[in-house]
Amino acid sequence: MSFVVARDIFQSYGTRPILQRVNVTVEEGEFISIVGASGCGKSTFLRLLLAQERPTRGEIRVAGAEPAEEPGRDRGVVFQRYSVFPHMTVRDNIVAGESFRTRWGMFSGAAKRAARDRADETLRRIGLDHVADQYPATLSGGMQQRLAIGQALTAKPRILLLDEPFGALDPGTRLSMHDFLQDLREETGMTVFMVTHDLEEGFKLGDRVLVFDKPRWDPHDPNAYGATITYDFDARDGGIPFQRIKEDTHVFRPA
Amino acid sequence: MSFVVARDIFQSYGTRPILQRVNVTVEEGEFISIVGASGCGKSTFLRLLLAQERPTRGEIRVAGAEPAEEPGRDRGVVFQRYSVFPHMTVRDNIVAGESFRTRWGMFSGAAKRAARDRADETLRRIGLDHVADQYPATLSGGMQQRLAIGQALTAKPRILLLDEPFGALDPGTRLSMHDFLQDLREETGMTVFMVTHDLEEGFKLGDRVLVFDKPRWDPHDPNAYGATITYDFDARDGGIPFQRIKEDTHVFRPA
Amino acid sequence: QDRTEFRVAWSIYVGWMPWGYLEDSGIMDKWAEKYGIDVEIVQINDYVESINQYTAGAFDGVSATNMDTLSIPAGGGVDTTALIVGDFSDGNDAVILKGDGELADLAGKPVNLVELSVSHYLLARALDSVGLREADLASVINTSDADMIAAFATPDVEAVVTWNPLVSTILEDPNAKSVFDSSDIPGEIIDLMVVNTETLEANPDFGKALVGAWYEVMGLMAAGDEDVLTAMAEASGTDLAGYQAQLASTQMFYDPADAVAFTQSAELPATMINVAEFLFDKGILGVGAPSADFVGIAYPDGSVTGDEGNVQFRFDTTYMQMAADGAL
Amino acid sequence: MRLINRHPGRLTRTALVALPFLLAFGAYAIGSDIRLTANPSDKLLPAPSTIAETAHRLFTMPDQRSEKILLWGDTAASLIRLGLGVGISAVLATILGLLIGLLPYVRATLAGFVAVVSMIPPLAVLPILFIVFGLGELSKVVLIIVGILPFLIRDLSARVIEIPREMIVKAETLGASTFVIALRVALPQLLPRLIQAVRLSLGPAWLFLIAAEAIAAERGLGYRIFLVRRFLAMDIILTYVIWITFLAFMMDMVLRWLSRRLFPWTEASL
Amino acid sequence: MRLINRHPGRLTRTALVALPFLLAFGAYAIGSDIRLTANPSDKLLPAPSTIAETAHRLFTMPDQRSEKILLWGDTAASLIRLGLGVGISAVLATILGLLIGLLPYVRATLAGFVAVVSMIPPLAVLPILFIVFGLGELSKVVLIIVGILPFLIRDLSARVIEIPREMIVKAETLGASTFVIALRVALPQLLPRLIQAVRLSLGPAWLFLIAAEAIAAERGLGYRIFLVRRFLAMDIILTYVIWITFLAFMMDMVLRWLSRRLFPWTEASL
Ligand SMILES: Nc1ncnc2c1ncn2[C@@H]1O[C@H](COP(=O)(O)OP(=O)(O)OP(=O)(O)O)[C@@H](O)[C@H]1O
Ligand SMILES: Nc1ncnc2c1ncn2[C@@H]1O[C@H](COP(=O)(O)OP(=O)(O)OP(=O)(O)O)[C@@H](O)[C@H]1O
Ligand SMILES: [Mg+2]
Ligand SMILES: [Mg+2]
Repeated sequence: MSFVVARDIFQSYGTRPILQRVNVTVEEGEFISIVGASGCGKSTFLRLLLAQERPTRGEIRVAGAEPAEEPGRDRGVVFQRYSVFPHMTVRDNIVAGESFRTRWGMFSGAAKRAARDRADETLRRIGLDHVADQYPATLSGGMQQRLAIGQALTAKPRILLLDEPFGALDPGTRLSMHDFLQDLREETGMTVFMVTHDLEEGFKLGDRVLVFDKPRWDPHDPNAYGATITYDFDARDGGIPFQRIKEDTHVFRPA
Repeated sequence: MSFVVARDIFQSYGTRPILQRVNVTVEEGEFISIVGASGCGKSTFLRLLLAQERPTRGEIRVAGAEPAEEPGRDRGVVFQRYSVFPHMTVRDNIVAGESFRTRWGMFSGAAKRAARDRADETLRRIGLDHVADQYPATLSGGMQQRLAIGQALTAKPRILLLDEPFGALDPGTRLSMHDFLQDLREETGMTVFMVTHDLEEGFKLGDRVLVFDKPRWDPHDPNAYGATITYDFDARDGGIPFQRIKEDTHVFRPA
Repeated sequence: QDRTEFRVAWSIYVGWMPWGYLEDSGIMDKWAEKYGIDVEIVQINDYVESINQYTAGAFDGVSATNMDTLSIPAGGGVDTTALIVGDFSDGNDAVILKGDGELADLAGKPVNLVELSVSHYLLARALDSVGLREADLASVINTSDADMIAAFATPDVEAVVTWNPLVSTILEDPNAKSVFDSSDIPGEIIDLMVVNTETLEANPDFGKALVGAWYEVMGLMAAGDEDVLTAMAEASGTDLAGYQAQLASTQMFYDPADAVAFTQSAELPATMINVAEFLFDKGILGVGAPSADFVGIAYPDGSVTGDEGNVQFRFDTTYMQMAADGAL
Repeated sequence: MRLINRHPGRLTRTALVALPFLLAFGAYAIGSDIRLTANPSDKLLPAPSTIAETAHRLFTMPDQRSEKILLWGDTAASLIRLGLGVGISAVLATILGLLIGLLPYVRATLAGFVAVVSMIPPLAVLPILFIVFGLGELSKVVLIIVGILPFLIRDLSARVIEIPREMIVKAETLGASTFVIALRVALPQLLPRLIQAVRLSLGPAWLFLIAAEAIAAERGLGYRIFLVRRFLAMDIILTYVIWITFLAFMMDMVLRWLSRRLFPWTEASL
Repeated sequence: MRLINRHPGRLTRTALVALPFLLAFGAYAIGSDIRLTANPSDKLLPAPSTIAETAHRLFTMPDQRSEKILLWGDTAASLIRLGLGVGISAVLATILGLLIGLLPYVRATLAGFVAVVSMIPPLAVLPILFIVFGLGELSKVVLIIVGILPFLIRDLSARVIEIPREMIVKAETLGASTFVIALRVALPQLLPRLIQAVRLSLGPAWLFLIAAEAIAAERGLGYRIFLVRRFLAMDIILTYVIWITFLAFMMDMVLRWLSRRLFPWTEASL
C-alpha cells in the first residue's frame, strides 16, 4: 500500500468544478512538485491533501489510515501568505513549531530554554538569527516566508505541503533554502508536496513533477471543466525525465 | 544629460541606513533589472524613483527636470501587493488606467464605450478576458498580478517601475507577460526599472542588471551599513555580460 | 416689547392637566383670538427641563411650583410673575414608608426621593415636625420620579417621598404606608402658572388670554364635566376614577376669587420664607447667595420678603381678580 | 475532531439558534409566574399572555381621543427622527472621514478636536442643545447627530487611513488628482464600512432618540415608554421594547443586505 | 503638489490642532457674553471666568455640609462603577468573542441571540434591572454591562472570524488543540482589538453610567450633573462636563499607550 493515495478526487465550489478525476499515489519520502497554470487548482489540491477541505467525491488516505478529518501535526504547511504568527517574535514563531502541541501551547523552565536554543539554531540555518527578537511585520516578504518554512519544519511533520514557498525569495536565499529543505528531508525522511511556478525548481527538488491542467476546454465557457493531473514526470534521474503521459490534453498554453 | 540620474542617494529609516552612496544614470528607453538579497533595499530604491519618498540625501532627476515631489502619471508602478482596486471589476481596473487622469476619474458616453473596448483588447492580450466582469478578489494571486501590470501599462507611463511583478506567476504566463511587456516597450519606448529575484529573467529582459548589496558588513551589527549598487552588468549582448565592477564587496552570499 | 405670539410650557401633573385640555379643546385658541394674539401650549415631559427652557428664554410661561420658581428662574435672574395660582397640594405629596412604622422611624433609614424638589422640602418639613434633621437619616438617595414605583418595589428601598400619581400607585401596595403628606402642611406646595414679568407688562393681553381660558376650564371642572375630566385623566395616563382620586388630594382653586384670597393671605409670605430658607440651606440659591434673603419676593399688597433690591418673583392677583370680576 | 472544525447540521443549527431565545422566554415566564402568584396585581413582570393582549390592543385599537392607532404614529415619528439623524450623520461622517483620512492638513486640524468632542457625554449637554436648537424635531435629530457623528467620523477616517498606501500611490501614478482618489478609490472602499459603522451606531442612535423623546415630545416610541414608565405599565413598556428591538433588528438586516447588494466585491473572495 | 501629499510643518501643525478648540471657545465666549449682557444673572451660559472660579471652588473647597470635596468623591464613585462595568464587560466579551468566533456550535447558538439582544434599548428595561439587581452599586454596573457587552461581543467575535483561515490551519498543523489555538493564536491577536473596542465603548459606557446615576444615586459625576440641573447651575454642569471629557480623554490616551506598550507587533510594520 502506498503512503499517500488520492483516489478519484473531484472538487467543485458551488457548481463550478475545479478538480476532476485526480488519481495519484505517492510513496513515503517522495518529493512531489506540482506545477500548472495560475488558477487551475493547485492550491485547492493542497488544501485537500491537508484535510483543510474534504473533496466533493473521492478520498485521500495517508499510510492506509482513514481519510483525515482535519489538519494535524502529521501535515506541515507553508502558504503563500499568513503562515507566520504576527504577534510572536521571530524566535517565538519557531518555538511555536514545537510548543503548540503541548497542553498550554507553551513551554516553561528548562524546556523553554532548550526550545529557545533549538530555535536559535534553526534561525541560524535559515539566516534569520540577527532578527530573532523582531516581529514578522518588520521583515521583508522574503524573510517572512523563510521564517514560515523554518517554523513548519520545526514541527517535523511526516508530510510537508508547500504552496509556492519560494515565490518571493531572491535566487541566493532560494538556493540556500533548497539545501536546508533537502538536509531536513534526509534527516526526517518526510514526504513533500510543493506547488511551484518554477519548472526548474520543481525538477531540481522533486522526485516527481505533477502537471495540473484542464484536459478539456470549452471555448464558450472556460469554467465548464475542472483540472486534473495531465503529466506525471519522473524527475529523479538528474533532469533526464522519464515521461508518462497520463491524459491527452488539447489545451495549448499561451506562448 | 541622461534620462534618469540618481546622484549620491542616501536613505535611512530612523537611524538605520538602508541605501548609501547610490549613483546611477539611465538612458531613455533602457530596461534596468535590479537584483539583490531580500531586505537589502530594492523596493526602497523603487519608492525613491517613484517619488513616493524623498531620499535623506542626494536627488533623482528625470529628463533633467527638478526632482519630482510626488508620484505622477509619468511613472507607472506595479507593487508586490495592492496594485489593483478591489472595488472595481477587472475591466474597470483597466479602464481606470486611462480614466483616472480625467476630472471626475471616469468616462461617460462614447468615450466610455471606446475605453471599454480598448480595455477588452488589453484583457485579451494578458489573458484575462474571460474574467472581465469579476472582481479581483475572485482571481488567483497570479491573475491579480497580471491585471496590475495591464493596468499600469494602460496609462502609458514614460518610466515603468516593477517590484517583483512576476514573482507569483507560473512560467507559462510569465513568458507571455515577458512578450507583452517587450511589445509594449517597443510601442512606447518607455524606460523600465524592474526588481526581480530571478537572475535569468533580469538578464533576459534587462539592458542592464544592477546588483544591490552591502559593500561593508559589520558582523556585530548587521544593520550598521546600507546597501549600494555593487555591480552594474551590461546585459544587452544576449546574455554575454560585460561586467563593470563598481564596488568591492567582501560579503559572501550564503550558499 | 409688543408681540402677538407666545409659547407656554407645561408638564404632566394633576393640577396642570387643564393646560393640555386647553390646547386640545381649542379653548386657548378661542381666548387668544379674542385678544388678537396666538398662544401655543407645549407639553414637556421633563418637568425640570420645562423650567430650564423657560429660564433660558425659550418660553414665555411655564407651569411650576412656588419652590422651583424661586430656585430656577427667580434665582437665575429672570423676573417672574405668578400669573395663576392654580392649586396647592393637599395630600398629593407624601412620605411613604415600607411596612409598619411612623414618621419618627425614618431615623437611620435611607430615603429615596427627587432631591431638591418639593418632595425634599416636604421631607424637611416632616422631619422638623418630629424634631429630626436630615443628618439623622441613613442617606438621601436621589431617585428619578419616572422610576420611583420600580424603586419602591426593590428590597433595599425602605422609604420614599414622592407625588401623585406616583403616590396613589405606590399606596396600592398593601405594604406601603403614608406617614406624612402635604395635607399636614396645607398651602405650602403651590402649583402656579408663572410668566416672564417683562413680557407680561408689555403684553397684558397675553395674561388676560391665559387667565380667561384657564378659568373657563376651571368652570367646566367645577361643574364635574365628565368629558373634560376623562380627557384629562387619559392624558395623564389614568382613568376618570383615578384622576378624581388625585383631584381629591389637590386643593384646586376653581373660583378665581378663592385664588385671589389665598394669594393675598398672610400665610403666603411665611411659607415663602420657609421655602427660601430651605433652598439656601441646600445651596440651591447659588454660591453668590449670601443669605436666604438673596432673592426678593413681592406680594399683592406690595410687601416684599427677601432683598428688596433684587425682586425677581412676584405674586400678582391683578389678572385673577379680573377673572373673578368677570372683566375678561 | 477539534471543536473548531465541528459544524452543526441544518437541524441542529436551527435548534441551537432557537435555544437561547427559548431559555430567555422561559426564565421570564417563570419569574413572572412567581411574582404573580405572590401578588396577582403585580405590574412588574406581566404574564406573557397579558403582554400579548396588550400588544394586540396597541397594534390594532385606535386611541379613543385621537382615533388613531398610537403605536403607528409613535413609530412613524421616531423612525423619521432616527432616519434624519442617522442619515445626516452618515453623510457628514463620510465627507469628514474622507477629508481627515486623506488630507494631512485636515487631519491635523480636526482629528484631535473630534477625538475630544467624541468624549463629551451628550446627555450632559442636553439643556444647551435644547436652547440652541429649540424643542422641536430639530433638537431630537441634533441630539442623535451629536451622539453618533464623532464615533462615525473617527471610525471612517481610521478606515481611510487603513487603505494601503500602495493603492493610493498606484492611483497617483495613473494621474489621479486628490479629488479623483477620494471619489474613485477611497469613497467606494469606504462605503461598505460606512454601512458597517451605521449598523454599529444604530444602537446609540436609538438611545439618544429615546432620551430626547423622554424630555420633550408629543409622540414617539421613547415618549410613550417614558410616559407609561411612571405607572409601571410594564405590559406596554415591554411591547414597545420588543417592537423597538424588532425595528432595530430589521434595520440591521436591511443594511446588511444592502451592503451585500451594493458592494459585491467585499463578499467575493478566493 | 497634491493636497494628499502636503504635510503641515511642526509649527503649522500645532496651530492647526489648536484652531478648532479656539474657535469653539470663542463661539462660547461670545454667546455667553450676549446672554449676560441681556441678563447679568443668566445661568445658562456662564462666563468662562465664572466657570473657572466655580471649577476652582469645586476642586479645592470642601462642601459645607459633608466637609469633603464633593468633586473628588463623585469622581471616585463614578470611576469605580465605570471600571467595574467596563472591566467585567471586557473579560466576558473576550471569552464569548473567542468562543463565538472560533467554535461553529457556539456561533450558531449565540450569534443570533447576541445580535437581537444588542438591539434592545437598555434604558427602556431599566425597571427590570432595578428589580433584579437592586438600586445599589450593582445595578449601575449592570446597566453599563448590559449597555456595552453586546457591542463588545459582536465586535470581538467578528475580529476572531477575520483571523485568516491560513493562520488557524497553520496552528492546527503544528498540533495545536482548539484550546491552544484560542489561547495562543486568537487571544493575542484579539487583545489589541479588545483595547480598541473598549476605547470605542467608553463613550456609551459613560452614557449609561450617567443615565444610571441620574436615576438613583447618592454620589457620582452623573448624579451631580442631574442634581444641579434642578437649579440650572450650568457653571457646575460645564465644569463637570469638561472634567468628564478630560477623564474620558485620559482613559483613551492610557488605553492607546497601553496598546502600543503591550502589543508592539501591531505597530511594527515594514
Ligand atoms: N473557496 C472557494 N470558493 C470558490 N472558488 C474558489 C475557492 N477557492 C478557490 N476557488 C477558485 O478555484 C480556482 C483554483 O484556485 P486555486 O487557488 O487552487 O488555484 P492555483 O492553481 O493555486 O492558482 P495560483 O497559481 O494563482 O495560486 C480559482 O479559479 C479560484 O477562483
Ligand atoms: N518605512 C520603513 N520604515 C522602517 N524600515 C523600513 C521601511 N521600509 C523598509 N524598511 C526596511 O528597509 C529594509 C529594506 O526594505 P526593502 O523593502 O526595500 O527590501 P527589498 O530589497 O525590497 O526586500 P524583498 O526582496 O524582500 O522585497 C528592510 O530591512 C526593511 O525592514
Ligand atoms: Mg495557489
Ligand atoms: Mg521588496
